[in-house]
Amino acid sequence: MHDAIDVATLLERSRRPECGAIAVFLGTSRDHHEGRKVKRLSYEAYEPMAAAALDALERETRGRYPVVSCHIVHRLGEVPITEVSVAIAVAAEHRGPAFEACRWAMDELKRTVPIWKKEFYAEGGEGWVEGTRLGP
Amino acid sequence: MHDAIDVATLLERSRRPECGAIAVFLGTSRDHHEGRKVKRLSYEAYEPMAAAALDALERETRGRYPVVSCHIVHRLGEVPITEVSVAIAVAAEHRGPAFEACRWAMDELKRTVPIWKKEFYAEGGEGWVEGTRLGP
Amino acid sequence: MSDSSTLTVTLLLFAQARERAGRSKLDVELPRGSRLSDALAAVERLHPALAELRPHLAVAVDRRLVAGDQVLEDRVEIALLPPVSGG
Amino acid sequence: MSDSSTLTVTLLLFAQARERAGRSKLDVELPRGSRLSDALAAVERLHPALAELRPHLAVAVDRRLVAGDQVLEDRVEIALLPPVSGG
Repeated sequence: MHDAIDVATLLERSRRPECGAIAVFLGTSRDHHEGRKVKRLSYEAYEPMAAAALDALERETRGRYPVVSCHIVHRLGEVPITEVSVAIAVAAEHRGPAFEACRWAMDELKRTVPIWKKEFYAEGGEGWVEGTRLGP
Repeated sequence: MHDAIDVATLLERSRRPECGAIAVFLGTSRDHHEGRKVKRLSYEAYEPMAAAALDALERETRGRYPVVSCHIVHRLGEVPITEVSVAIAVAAEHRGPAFEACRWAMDELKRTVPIWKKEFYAEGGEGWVEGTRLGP
Repeated sequence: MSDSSTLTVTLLLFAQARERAGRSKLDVELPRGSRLSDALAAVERLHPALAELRPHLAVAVDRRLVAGDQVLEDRVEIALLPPVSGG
Repeated sequence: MSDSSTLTVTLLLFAQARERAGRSKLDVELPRGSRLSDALAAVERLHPALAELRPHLAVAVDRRLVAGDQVLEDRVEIALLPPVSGG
């Protein structure tokens, strides 16, 4: 989870003869947040629990929507500005469910996976991004 | 428009320091349609008008949603099963507008761009996919 | 070249329209003052199989969709556009 | 190794919790029969800066989120999880 995300491979794995649609979300490191200039971003995780939560989220997405595949990858450690921190690819017969499932998975990821983002500000200082309390 | 779509370059062009989200849609050639097995797919266009319509759609998407970039590419001629016939990438500060704009652009493309899809069936025969009448 | 009493328009046919006519392009010479509907009637006389498709077609003149029955300029390009199905 | 009258649990601290404690991991020895709340109280005695964070933390035992105040087994792994912000 500490290397750059290989988006090309993620897309290759999502191409299926029975599918007409692949919806993809890429989260990228942004140079600002709530009015402050961000010079770098870093992610920390409870790695085994995060990996299990991502696997569970892939399965739950496939169970909840009429989609054929869902692949999710999250990068950890420093993610330079413009690089991809998270990638979700959902393949389906039709585009409606692909889009819906992809968006749902991303919202859910932010709510349920033990990963934390820290920002380092251009003017100095740093802060953990305000997040969501995990619920059992 | 007749070569394989270079998705990697499309994604590269969508990475921007001020953006935290890239929503991508890939349409892929599917091996069935309305219960019939499809062995090949081919696209035809009124090329100069289609190119202008895709440019206009990119601009309109940027005007209608708070997004930074919208890139759309459509492939013509034969598109083998599992290969990408259309790609849309939308970059934005936030994921909500990126998803919404990407989906809107795809729906709009199917309604407004003079491109036609023909299916060749495994059991023999061929047919133009039922489409939408263009409106002025 | 058309003389001063006629004009020539190019018709472009796509998808089903192209297949029904068995061609993708033709030039039609019409009396000056002719309208779009005259050009469409002329192409249907040459290719009667197009008539059935007519209610489903959109028409572009010089790459712009048109709704009314405009008077034609010399040398315009008229495209017959069946229902679209890109994506 | 803990003798038969005690048990040892491992606490894992992440993000703000890790920074406030100045460490990512510690072992705590507790009397047998101790509950989760006893382990949390023990780590807060060692690292008082954690107390303020407590209402915002979720807690996992052996990588499973827990809500109640369960009795602890020997050698479980307790993770203190601040509000998450992946993506």
